[in-house]
Amino acid sequence: MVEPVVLILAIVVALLAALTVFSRSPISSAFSLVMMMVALAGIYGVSGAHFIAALQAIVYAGAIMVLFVFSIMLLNMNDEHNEIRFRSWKTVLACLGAASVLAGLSYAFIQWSSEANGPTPGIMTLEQIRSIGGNVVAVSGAMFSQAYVQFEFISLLLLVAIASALVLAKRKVD
Amino acid sequence: MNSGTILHILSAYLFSMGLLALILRRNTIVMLMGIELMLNAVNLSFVTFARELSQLNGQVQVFFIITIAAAESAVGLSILINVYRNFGSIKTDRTTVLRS
Amino acid sequence: MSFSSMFPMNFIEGQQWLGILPLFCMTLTAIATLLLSALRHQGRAVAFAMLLIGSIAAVASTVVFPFQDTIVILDGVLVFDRLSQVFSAICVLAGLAAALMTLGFDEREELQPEYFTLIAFAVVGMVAMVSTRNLVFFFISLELMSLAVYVLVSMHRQSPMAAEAGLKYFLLGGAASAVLLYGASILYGATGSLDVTGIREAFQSQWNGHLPLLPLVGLGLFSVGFLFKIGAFPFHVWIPDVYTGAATPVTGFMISAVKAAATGALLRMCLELFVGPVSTEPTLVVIISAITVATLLFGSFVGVRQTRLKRIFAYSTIVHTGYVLLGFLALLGGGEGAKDAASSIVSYTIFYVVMNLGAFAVLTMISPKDNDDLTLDQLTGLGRRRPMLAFAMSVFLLSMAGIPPTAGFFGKYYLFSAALSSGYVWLTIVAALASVVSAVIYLRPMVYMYMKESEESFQVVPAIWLGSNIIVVLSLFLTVMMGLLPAWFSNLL
Amino acid sequence: MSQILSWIVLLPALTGLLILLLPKSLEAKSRQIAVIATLIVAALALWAAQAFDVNAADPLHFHIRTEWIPMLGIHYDLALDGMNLPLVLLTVLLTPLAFIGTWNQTSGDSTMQKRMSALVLIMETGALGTFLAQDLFLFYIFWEVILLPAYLLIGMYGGAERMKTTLQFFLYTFAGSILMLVGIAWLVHMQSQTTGHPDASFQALMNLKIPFASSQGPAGLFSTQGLLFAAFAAAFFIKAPLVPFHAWLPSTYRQAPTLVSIYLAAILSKMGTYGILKILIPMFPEAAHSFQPVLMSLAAFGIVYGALLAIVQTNFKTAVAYSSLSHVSYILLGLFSLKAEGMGGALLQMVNHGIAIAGLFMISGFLEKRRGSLELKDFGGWAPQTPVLATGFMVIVLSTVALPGSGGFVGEFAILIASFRVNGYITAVAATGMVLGAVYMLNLYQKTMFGRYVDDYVKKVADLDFREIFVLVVLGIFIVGIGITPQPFVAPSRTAIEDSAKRVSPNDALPERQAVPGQVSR
Amino acid sequence: MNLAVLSDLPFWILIVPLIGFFLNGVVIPLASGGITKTKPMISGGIATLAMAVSFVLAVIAFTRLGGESGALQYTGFKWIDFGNLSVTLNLRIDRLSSLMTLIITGIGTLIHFYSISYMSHEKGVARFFAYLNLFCFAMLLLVLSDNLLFLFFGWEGVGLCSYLLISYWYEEESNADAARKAFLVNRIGDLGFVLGMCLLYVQLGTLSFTEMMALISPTTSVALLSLAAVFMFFAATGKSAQFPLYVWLPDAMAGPTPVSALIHAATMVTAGVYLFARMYFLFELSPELMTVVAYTGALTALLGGILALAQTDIKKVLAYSTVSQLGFMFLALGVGAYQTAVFHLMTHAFFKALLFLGAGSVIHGCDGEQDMRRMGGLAKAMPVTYVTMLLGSAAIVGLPIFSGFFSKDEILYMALGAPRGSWILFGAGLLAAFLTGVYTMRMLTQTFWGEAKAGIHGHESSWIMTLPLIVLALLATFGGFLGFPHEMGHWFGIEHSHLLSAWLAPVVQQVEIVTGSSPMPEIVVSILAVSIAIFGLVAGKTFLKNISFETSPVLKRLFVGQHFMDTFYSSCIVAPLYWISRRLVQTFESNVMNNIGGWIGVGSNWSGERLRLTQSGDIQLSMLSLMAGLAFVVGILIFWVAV
Repeated sequence: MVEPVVLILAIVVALLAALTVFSRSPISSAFSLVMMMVALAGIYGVSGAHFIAALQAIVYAGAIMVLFVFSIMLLNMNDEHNEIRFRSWKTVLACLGAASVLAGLSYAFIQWSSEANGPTPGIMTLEQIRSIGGNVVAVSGAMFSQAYVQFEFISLLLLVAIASALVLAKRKVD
Repeated sequence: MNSGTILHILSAYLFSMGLLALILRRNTIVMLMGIELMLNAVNLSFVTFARELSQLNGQVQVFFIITIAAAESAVGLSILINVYRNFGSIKTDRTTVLRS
Repeated sequence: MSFSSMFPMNFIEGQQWLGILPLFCMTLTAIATLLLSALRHQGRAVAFAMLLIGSIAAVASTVVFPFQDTIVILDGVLVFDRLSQVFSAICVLAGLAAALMTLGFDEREELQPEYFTLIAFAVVGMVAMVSTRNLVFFFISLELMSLAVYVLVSMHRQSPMAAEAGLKYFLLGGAASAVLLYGASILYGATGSLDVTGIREAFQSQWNGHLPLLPLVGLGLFSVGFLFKIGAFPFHVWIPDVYTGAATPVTGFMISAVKAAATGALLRMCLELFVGPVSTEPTLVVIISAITVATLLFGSFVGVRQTRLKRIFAYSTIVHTGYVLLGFLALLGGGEGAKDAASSIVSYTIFYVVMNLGAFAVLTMISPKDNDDLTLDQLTGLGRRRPMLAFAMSVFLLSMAGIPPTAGFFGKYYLFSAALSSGYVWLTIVAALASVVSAVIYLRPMVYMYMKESEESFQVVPAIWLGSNIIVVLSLFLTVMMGLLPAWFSNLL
Repeated sequence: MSQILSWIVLLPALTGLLILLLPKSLEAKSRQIAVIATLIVAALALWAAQAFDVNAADPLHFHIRTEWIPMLGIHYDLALDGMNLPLVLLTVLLTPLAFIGTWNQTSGDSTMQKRMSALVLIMETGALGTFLAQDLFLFYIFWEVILLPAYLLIGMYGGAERMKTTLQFFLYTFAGSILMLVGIAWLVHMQSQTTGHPDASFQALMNLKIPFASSQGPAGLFSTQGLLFAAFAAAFFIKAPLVPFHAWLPSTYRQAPTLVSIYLAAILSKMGTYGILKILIPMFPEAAHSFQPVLMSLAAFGIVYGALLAIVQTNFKTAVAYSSLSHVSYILLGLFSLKAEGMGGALLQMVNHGIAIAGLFMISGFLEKRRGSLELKDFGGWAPQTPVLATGFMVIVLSTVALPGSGGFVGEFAILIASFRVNGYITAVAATGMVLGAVYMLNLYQKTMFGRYVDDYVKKVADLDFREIFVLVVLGIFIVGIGITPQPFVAPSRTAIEDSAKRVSPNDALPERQAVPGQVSR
Repeated sequence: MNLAVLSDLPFWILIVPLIGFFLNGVVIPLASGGITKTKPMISGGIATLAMAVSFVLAVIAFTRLGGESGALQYTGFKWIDFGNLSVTLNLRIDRLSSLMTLIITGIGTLIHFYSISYMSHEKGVARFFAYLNLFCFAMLLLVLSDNLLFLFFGWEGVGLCSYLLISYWYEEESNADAARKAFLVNRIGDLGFVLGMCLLYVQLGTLSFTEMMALISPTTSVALLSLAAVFMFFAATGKSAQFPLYVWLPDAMAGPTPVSALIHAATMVTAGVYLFARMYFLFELSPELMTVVAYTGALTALLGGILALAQTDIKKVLAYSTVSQLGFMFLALGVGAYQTAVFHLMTHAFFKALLFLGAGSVIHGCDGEQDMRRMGGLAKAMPVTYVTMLLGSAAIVGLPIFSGFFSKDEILYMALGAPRGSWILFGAGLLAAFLTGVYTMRMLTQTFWGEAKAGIHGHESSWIMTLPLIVLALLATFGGFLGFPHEMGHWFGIEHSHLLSAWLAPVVQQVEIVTGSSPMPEIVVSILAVSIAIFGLVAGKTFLKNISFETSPVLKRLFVGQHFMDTFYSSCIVAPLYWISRRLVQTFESNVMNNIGGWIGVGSNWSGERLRLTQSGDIQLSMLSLMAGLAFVVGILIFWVAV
């Protein structure tokens, strides 16, 4: 059974994703991507992952995409147009490949939906989460009890990002 | 077919679209977006699986992945700027000096 | 059910700190170098000194506290055992070596002092990579390493080649990481666990080893990410360009440390997932066999045609990936050969790292300013101009070609032996024949060094840098020692 | 003295490394040092040979066995036995002779000479180690040690096409040996499966029962033993070489500098034939039996083929190269007869061929040094000017054409007898090599020594100097000595080879012998 | 003389020439400062002395043997003992060996002596005498060996010395060619020897004559042994210059004349006959083969005679004459008259050595001229040579009381009377005898009689050369009485008048002609033969005097110069061989056997072309490759699980 909201959002996401890939200018790609992420946040919300949905909207659609758009403007790239050559054998091959990957994965997922020996579900049903104070509380609880090493490590990643900006984007000091 | 499966297929679709962007587009920034698409596919997959499995673990991972995606795009954009400085363009067909 | 019982706090305590020590040392080093490299004067020297101290501390902590028991932190987010110690030590030392061989080079090429920071961060990522069972933590550490290396590749700022290489590496690497992560998510969905041990238990308890499609696909996608990192055909595409474009010491770092880390992580995954009661999926074996053969043949035949040194080493590394894959096949074959296979992979990796570091130290010294894309012609007459350097280079090349009594030979023999023990006769024969073809790759530089007459216009005056010299001498010594007494270096697990 | 074999094996290489490290001021002395080292090795080896006891209970003399790589069952395992004794002596004697005989021929400055001496010494270590090793893996290591110095020597000192040639040489031999490596790994694995602990020593591996498809013909090739046989054969046949694996040979022998040609033809090819004798036949007896007709046919074909090609060559060295091909095929014919006398004859023939081909290449060196060319059209009428050279050349020619009384005859006779016991037709084909061999050798001799001289150049040609005469005299003494009294040269290897023959041809009754063969005088 | 020394006699007979060889080959050149500075008197003296000592020892051995029918045995050493191969070097003098030894050392001494003068103008004669001594050593080894293997040593050794001596004047390319031809043709024969020897060893397990004789019985596998006999016969045709392998002998005349006398007339070429006599027990196993041998001998005798007629070179005439006489011997062997063959071997050694030495004297006297057409009237200038040559001619033609008369008549008688004999063989023998007369007379006429030609002024040779001539002339004249036929001996009341036959009887078989079984008695045969020979002489002097093959193109092509067998060999064997070899070099070696480096190059070029796209550095393509790999992995997995 498919929830209609999910279905609609899924269709929207799919369309926007296609737009991202195939639209003419980078800026419209970027905007399609932002829209898609927002729609995706909707899906997350519907799925009960409220914290992630918020994060998706704030970090992705907010921060990251602003960075993208900013870069596009900065590097003055918007005058460059979509360069996909649809007649090219590479394009055909790429589409075929993508289609086969999609088909393969979908086949696997569909087959999976009828898998009898799947893993036993955990205890964190939506009700249970609601009972302990909602999704944000639950996720943070899980994160900081079980996954704090990862959390710490992410900070290192961000440090590398800073270093990279220092190294690459900084104007040369003469 | 339930909504979980639909979402899985959607994630597979996003994943393929990301790949397609990487292959078809010559504009590096759009290629970066392709990578973001793929990471989003992963996120969707994690969230959906987390719901199916009634676990929180998946959602926790999504948090990390989003952060990594941020860091990655930061690095990616610095690389882009570096390329732009060297070549005056970020289209892949203009940024080739490496040929065998 | 209370909140705290639902989310029990797992503290790191007691002996666990001992295990985490190398990682901790490297992390501190990385942060410290980041801060210190901002010093206006002597930034490089201080940063390098910091890296040196930190690395030595990290390696010392693995050497001083060797343990046979496995230390598991947070359900396998961090795992410390012989394997992680060995590979941590390899990666730390390789990182240190790469830093060492950059001394002199970085000043001439005006690399920023953050170079050492990035090396340190990459090493942190590597150490974490080989010490985890958790798929997402693995991804995080992989990304940590990769991001640092992307930047390292690009940071030769005056060089468009480096910029392009960085871009390529970033885009392809990003895609590959995404594929890997997607595989991880599918595995998570199919088994309910992100932990390799959990996944293995699920494989065993749910399907008794006969996997349905989805987990298989997850495994497949996950493997693709790995195969990309170690550079197997057809996921090798980034290797020639990136290795050529990056500054020579960076290439040396990638070819040794990055590869070792990926190999170590893959080894851990395979050991934890497959060895033992869980029989290996025949499908995976077929796929990896095909990829192994393709990698070996492709690397050998295409490598023969190259004329640029770093490209030559790039294709050489593809061939070596093929050999390592042979070892992994032996591992997947299970049975009695598995232990030998693991040992053989470890020893091969060590040998491989040592000889490549040596070779790249030589390359660093002979690369001319502002253009370190060396061609074979530039080697002409090296045997006369710098006989010792040429000799060392020859030893490294021969080791890569697998000629006794060098390390590479024994490594290859051990791999072949393991593969045969698991019954891969024909594959081994293909690998052997590929090594004949690939021998040409290594002989051609020797032809230029020793057999061609020197022409003035091609001469490159080798720089004399202490760090590179140290690496060359050490690698030379180790390459020969490992060839003569391989038993000392192959029983590390 | 318990480590005497280690000294014999390692001293040359150590000296070679020492020579490589010589400072510029001492470089000119490199060859003297090399010769002294080889002479010391020769003295040690002769001492060891003198102490060799044919009737000893343990056939392995001066046995050294130390664990080396325990997890793969690999030992540092050297011993002198009946089979390797003649070849060790051949090697230790030919090396100093090769140095002395080519004393004035090495080109290049003192650095180049230094490197050449060092590399040749390393080759000697490889050869001696190959012969003395009693562990398959160690055998392989030494086998490969040869490869690189040879590659470098040809590439650095060879003729105009040296780079192509040396690459080709390297690839052929490497292709063969890498397959052998796979075979070794497999064999040791099987051994470890059977007994529970790996052991790569010959003795352990000999006891292995390796499955073989009982049916005759090509099916056997794809059984385990057939594949192993093929893997080892690849290395040995290429090295020896057996036609059609000889494509590397002509150009390599021709392009290589004289010293290296001597080494390649006299010693390296013996490594291949020794491998067949020591490993291939006794370890894979059923396979050897099953492939015997093919192998003998190939050997006989090789005899004729090499000879035919030698006849029409216009270059001295190429002709010698093809003649070597033909003669090595004789050795192979003897080995593949799988009879004791055939294998013994082959072993003796290895020594003979080593001496004779070394002599021929020495002669080619002498000619080249004096003429600056080896094209036959540039030669003629040297005999009156250089009677000593002509005489020495004649002695070597006679051994090459297997004239009775020269060493060459003994081996060929034993080989033909053994081969005749297997197949008369093949032997008849092989025996035509006697005639064809005479054709090309006499051609060579006549075109260089006899007739009118081509131009006035010959009037300035000097006869051999003292060193060259010395070398030829020593070679000549061995040629004639073996030809007249071969028994002392074959007696030490008799037990070993007869044992080996019993393994492979159990139905072939050998004459009963006394436990202590008294008539064998040493 | 005590017994120990006596048993060493074979060894010393053998070794003394070897010592001579060593002295001349090494010591004297070293002592006189280079081989070119050696003196003929010293070198020749030493060589002759060595042969003389050997001869004396041979005579002692002969006398020792005279009393008993046994043999002198010298036990040597174990030559090889390995696996199933075991051979011991033993020397053995029995009656046949003793006879051969006497011939070799006796005639050898004379020829050595002769050579001192003949070679006196040469530079570096030590080489010549060394070779000559070495030859005698090898020939003695051939006849003294008690087994086939060491016989083969000698067999090949004489071939080598023949090679070395033919090419003695190696500055001339043609001499070297002739030497090589001799060696190679002999080698072809030796191929048969080796194969035969292998076959015998494999069959019998021994190579010793006595043991083989004991082992061979009618019950043994006759087929294979007969094959061995065929091989041996083939070997003998090479060494003894029988059809079709006789072609080397005329060319071998390129060597110095004493060499021709010793090697190519008296000793080496008779080795085949010796082999037959020694191994009659083997050959008698196969009567068919022996018939072939007889016919081959007859054919060779005829062919040699005809070819001798076509020659203008005095030595070539004698060479073909040798071929013809050897044919007689093989004819005798073929019909089973082994003793007769040995008898003819001996007489032939006497008179042919004489003729050659005489011819040498003539050549010497004419300053190296060998063409008979440019000679003439030398009888006055060279009386001793003339007279001795006359005696030798009488012997070869077979005039009564001369040695050739006895031996040749015996052969003709055997050819007719023996069980394997026939009228054809007899007729061929007679015809050959006729031809002998013709060419001998032709030679005498052209050389000694008639007018002296311009530019050739012969002069008599020194006593060193004429003395051996005289001795040999005596032998050639009276040597035949050793084989005085029994039948005629009866008339004179002598039992066992055939001394040689009596001597050889214990070791060499002889076919018995039962009284009455022969179509003609021996005396009739003799008369017929003598008549024919005299008719030949007359013909040679009269109507065949100016016979010339040059005038008829067919005959010229067949018999003169590169005659038909040479042409046959060069066009049917040598040329194809070279053609094949060149083809192999040009096609197979250089193209098909391309190098492995080339293959790798081809492979890498091919793959390089195919994989060029993946290396182009294009990110999009790299991505495509990545995705292709991904699709491959997923595809295989799905295929595997779903299908």
